[in-house]
Amino acid sequence: MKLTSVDMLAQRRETLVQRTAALAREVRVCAGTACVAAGAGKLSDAIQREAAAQGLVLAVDGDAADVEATVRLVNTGCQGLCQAGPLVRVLPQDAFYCGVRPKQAARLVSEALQNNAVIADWCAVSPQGQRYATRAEVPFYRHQQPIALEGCGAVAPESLDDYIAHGGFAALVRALEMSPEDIVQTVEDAGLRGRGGGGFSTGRKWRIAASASASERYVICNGDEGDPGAFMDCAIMEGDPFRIIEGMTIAARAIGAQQGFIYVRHEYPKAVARLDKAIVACREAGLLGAGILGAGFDFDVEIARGGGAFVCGESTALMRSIEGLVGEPRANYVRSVQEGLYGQPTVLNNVETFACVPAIIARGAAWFAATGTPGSPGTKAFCLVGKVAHTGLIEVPMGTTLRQVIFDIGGGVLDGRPFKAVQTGGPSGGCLGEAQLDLPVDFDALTAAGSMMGSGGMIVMDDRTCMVDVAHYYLSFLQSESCGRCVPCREGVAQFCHLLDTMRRGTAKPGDLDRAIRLAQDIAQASLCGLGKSAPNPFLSAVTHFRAEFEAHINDRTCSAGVCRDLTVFAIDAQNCTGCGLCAPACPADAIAGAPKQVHVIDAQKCTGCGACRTVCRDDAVRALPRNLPCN
Amino acid sequence: MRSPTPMLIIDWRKCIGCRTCELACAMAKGSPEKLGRPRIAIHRPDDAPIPMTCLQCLEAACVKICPVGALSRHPETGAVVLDENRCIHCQSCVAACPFGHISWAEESRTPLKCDLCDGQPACAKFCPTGALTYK
Amino acid sequence: MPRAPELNDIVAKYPPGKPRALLHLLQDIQTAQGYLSREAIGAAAQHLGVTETRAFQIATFYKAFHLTPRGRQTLRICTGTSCHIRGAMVLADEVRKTLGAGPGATTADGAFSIELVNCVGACALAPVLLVDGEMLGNVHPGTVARRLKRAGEAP
Amino acid sequence: MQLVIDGIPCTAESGETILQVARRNRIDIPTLCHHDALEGVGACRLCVVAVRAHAEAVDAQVVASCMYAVKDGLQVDTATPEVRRLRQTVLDLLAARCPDAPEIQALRERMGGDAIDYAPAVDGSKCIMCYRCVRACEAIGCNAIAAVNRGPQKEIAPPFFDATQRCIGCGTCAAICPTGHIAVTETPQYREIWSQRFAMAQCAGCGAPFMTEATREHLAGLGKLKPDYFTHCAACRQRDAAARFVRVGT
Repeated sequence: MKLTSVDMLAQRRETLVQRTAALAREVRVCAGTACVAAGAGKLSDAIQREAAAQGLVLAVDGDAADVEATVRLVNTGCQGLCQAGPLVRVLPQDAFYCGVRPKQAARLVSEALQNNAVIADWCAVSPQGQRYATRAEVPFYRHQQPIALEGCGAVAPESLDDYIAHGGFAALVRALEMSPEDIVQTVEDAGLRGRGGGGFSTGRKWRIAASASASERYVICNGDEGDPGAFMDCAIMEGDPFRIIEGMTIAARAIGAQQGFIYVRHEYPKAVARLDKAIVACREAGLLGAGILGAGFDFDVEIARGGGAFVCGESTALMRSIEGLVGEPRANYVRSVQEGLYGQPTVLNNVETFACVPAIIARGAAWFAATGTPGSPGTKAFCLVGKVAHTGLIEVPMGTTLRQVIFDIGGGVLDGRPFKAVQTGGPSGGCLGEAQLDLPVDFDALTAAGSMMGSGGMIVMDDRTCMVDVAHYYLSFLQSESCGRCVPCREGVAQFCHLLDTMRRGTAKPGDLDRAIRLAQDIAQASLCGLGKSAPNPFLSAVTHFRAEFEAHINDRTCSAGVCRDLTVFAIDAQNCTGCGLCAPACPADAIAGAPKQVHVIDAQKCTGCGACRTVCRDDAVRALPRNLPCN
Repeated sequence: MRSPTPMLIIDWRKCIGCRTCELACAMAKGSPEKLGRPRIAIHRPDDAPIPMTCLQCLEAACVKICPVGALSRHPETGAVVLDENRCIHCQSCVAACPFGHISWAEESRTPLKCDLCDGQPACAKFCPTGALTYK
Repeated sequence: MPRAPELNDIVAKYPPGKPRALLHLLQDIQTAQGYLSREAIGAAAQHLGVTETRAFQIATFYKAFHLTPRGRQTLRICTGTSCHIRGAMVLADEVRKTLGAGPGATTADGAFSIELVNCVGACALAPVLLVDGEMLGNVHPGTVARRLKRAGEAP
Repeated sequence: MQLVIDGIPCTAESGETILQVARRNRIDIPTLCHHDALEGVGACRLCVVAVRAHAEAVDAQVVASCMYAVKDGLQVDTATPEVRRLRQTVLDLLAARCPDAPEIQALRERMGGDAIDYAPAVDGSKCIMCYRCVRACEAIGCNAIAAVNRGPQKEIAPPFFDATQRCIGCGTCAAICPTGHIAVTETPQYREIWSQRFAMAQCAGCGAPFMTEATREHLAGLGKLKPDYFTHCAACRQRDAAARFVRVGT
């Protein structure tokens, strides 16, 4: 049904809210990537089968029309605690269950949905044995404050009605009442900074685009989340696609654009499908296209699929890619906000930034600016991953310390091992050590410490992570992702990678560290685009905080983390070995011998140093030892 | 239409085929150590010597065909001159001249054509008989 | 040859002479045919009015494209940071050992094409393997063979 | 507008690059990928200079002078120690990539800086990826070659690394290549380039090969020239013109 006026939208919302209110309960099954991999799809099917068998009428997803229904089942986007999926949340009690299997559906339906009970023995338990009756009590969620992720994990991602029922497009209505200048001013006053990396003021960007003289303007949403170890934008695109469209439409209204593009990387097929559906639904409802909500304002959105190139996250490369060209950046001496897509003024923000916009317009600049730090207002979504106990998607107020994020929300390092480093900002960011743990997450604080906010990957590393290996990992990633246009990035990063590889292999020469540092500085200075200029960051920050480790690799040819294979052999600590037999089959080199219940032994000659045995050992019985390479 | 700038005029009846013009051009286009390649040549159809060099056509085919605008008319001398820094060595101009007045120097990969020596053509200066004049 | 009409059908979905659609059209062809044949790139280029040179350039620049036929199933090893520090490269070795083919190759029987991919966005489940889009999370070296076998049997 | 390069006040037009203004004022900035006739790509980064927004500005930014449009009051330094070091690094990296390109080695020696020998490329070619050939081919209207693949694997090639109808064998790419990377084989009958063989057109007058048949067709196809231009080599055309000249004159 086409909504031809603001009033029609309000009526529609009223009807939907009444219908939802008539339902007694709502069960939200997480259908995020990780939960689906853990069997969330089968769980959702099982719940529906069980409900039918037990005579409970369910309204599924956006389908609230069935008046018989008393319980609603929503397959939501990512609910956050990915590691413990499939996740189930039951409202209004706010009961929260982890790792629910399809065979548990019968009990879920009969107890939680039919009888309104909280299934106590399924609730999450603290290490001290305390049961969390509600989700809000769970430490992982307790310290969070969602704004961009507000709808992700709550709304039915494929239902426009559900988005509207949750207050969707109310911000657009506000924006239509405001002058474009007022919208820009509100975003500027809120202090929203681009969540994609640099942290440029979104309001200022919009202002420049709005004031540039041109016949056409564009709004682009950058969903080319290329940082390995980050999936915030993916979660929002999959879990709350209408919010992105609303944010972009508000931006279009503010700068006077008629066409928008959402650039999504091809590794996210589900995000493409969801956004596609959302765009079609919005067009049909008159929320995109000519004369949005009967106002004299036209805007439409098209999806551009990326082709698997990290460099396309760079704004100028992304625009070339949308134009159907090879995604090579151009020298950034002309600002793309003035001369962007097809040479026209273009506002390019990432997914999370657009997801913040509706909240700012609906609730006002002051409300947004009240959260976070003066320099970085609002919240920031992170993917808390790596060697951390609770991995997942989180959103915290700016200014929260790394320690709070990793220990209070993340539950500390995996398996209780010692914390070593945390990497933020992906391949353009840096590694921070123990001494930086009390740093607040804030654009300027992280940059000052030699890392950066980036798009929001936060990778926790323990003592079994080698910083030389991590630096090499990022540099080899950047080497294969360099577009290859300019010499410093194409040749320099490759040489740099080679230098780090010699360190990993124990063939580096004294002085190589200084050479690498000089090369890093030169690449940063001379490269054509931001990708090349920031390429050395992971290395430079690692050297700043873990210099001794690099020196040990070069001078002593030892890898204390036991990661660099050429420098490491593994041995079994007889004291700890229980003879469980897990390690022997895991060894790719067949280097482990031992009878069941007997202490196992690793043949040092055969050991390739891969560490598979240590990965699988549950008794902390595998030790990494220096390989004692012959002198070269 | 009379050209506002001086022109190199060839009166072949006065040519005695001494080839001084070729030598003068080679010297002007070369260095003291090494002669350059002359942009003028004496041909002998029907045995009569005739000096042939670029006519600096007003509607020059070479200028029209150059894909990068490396050939243009000099504002003062009126000569069609090559900007060697712009030349991409495609030889289109060599192909385009209907009179074959642009030759190709393989060693330097450049087209060779008369540029009227910046308004002081050496060939005319040294022609002993007045077959070549610049006025 | 059933392939030719199929190619024409995909190409015909796009308005002719719209170079911007090149990336999309090539993606659609690859989804349908598994890879980009020379013929397909040529047809796409001609239809959209771009040179074959540019189409080939695009097809080799973006990692999403394959220029050679693929195995019946694609095994992707995620090499995102989280997977890396949780042992993705050990998994890659194990895959090579199990299937006899490593990243970038197709197994001799044509069952699997193996690739390393950048982050697939399932960092919480690291390390991750994807078999034709089905995600296997928290894979450890000892279980690669079993889990691949099970995934391979899936319809 | 006015700017200062190495202490020399220079006048410039809006839209000009630092390189253009510097060269006009006889200030040397080395370049590899730059070509006056071709659109800038900023690939080699040899032409980097340090710029400051105005005379009092302290913070200098390193930019590629071939791409950076001049601004009024800009202060440019073309040879600070940092700029020299960056150029040295660029040449060191290219020397490692192209150990057999004497042009690069010569430039490197000319810089006379503190050179570092990086690991030489295993299968080093002479291609420095300056894109001059690609851009020249585009200027001619052929678009027969492009940079394919990406990152360190990037190379210049015709589509599918194979013979292509788009190539006319004109040889411009080889002629404009600063390092002589593009191989051309010439015989009186054919020219071979990019592993593709092109028949030579023989001059109807002297029989000498003078361009490829495909180039002849391409030029005729441009519609700018009469087809009968292309039957004779330049020397024969001049000879014929001389004969006509004589006849008209008598």
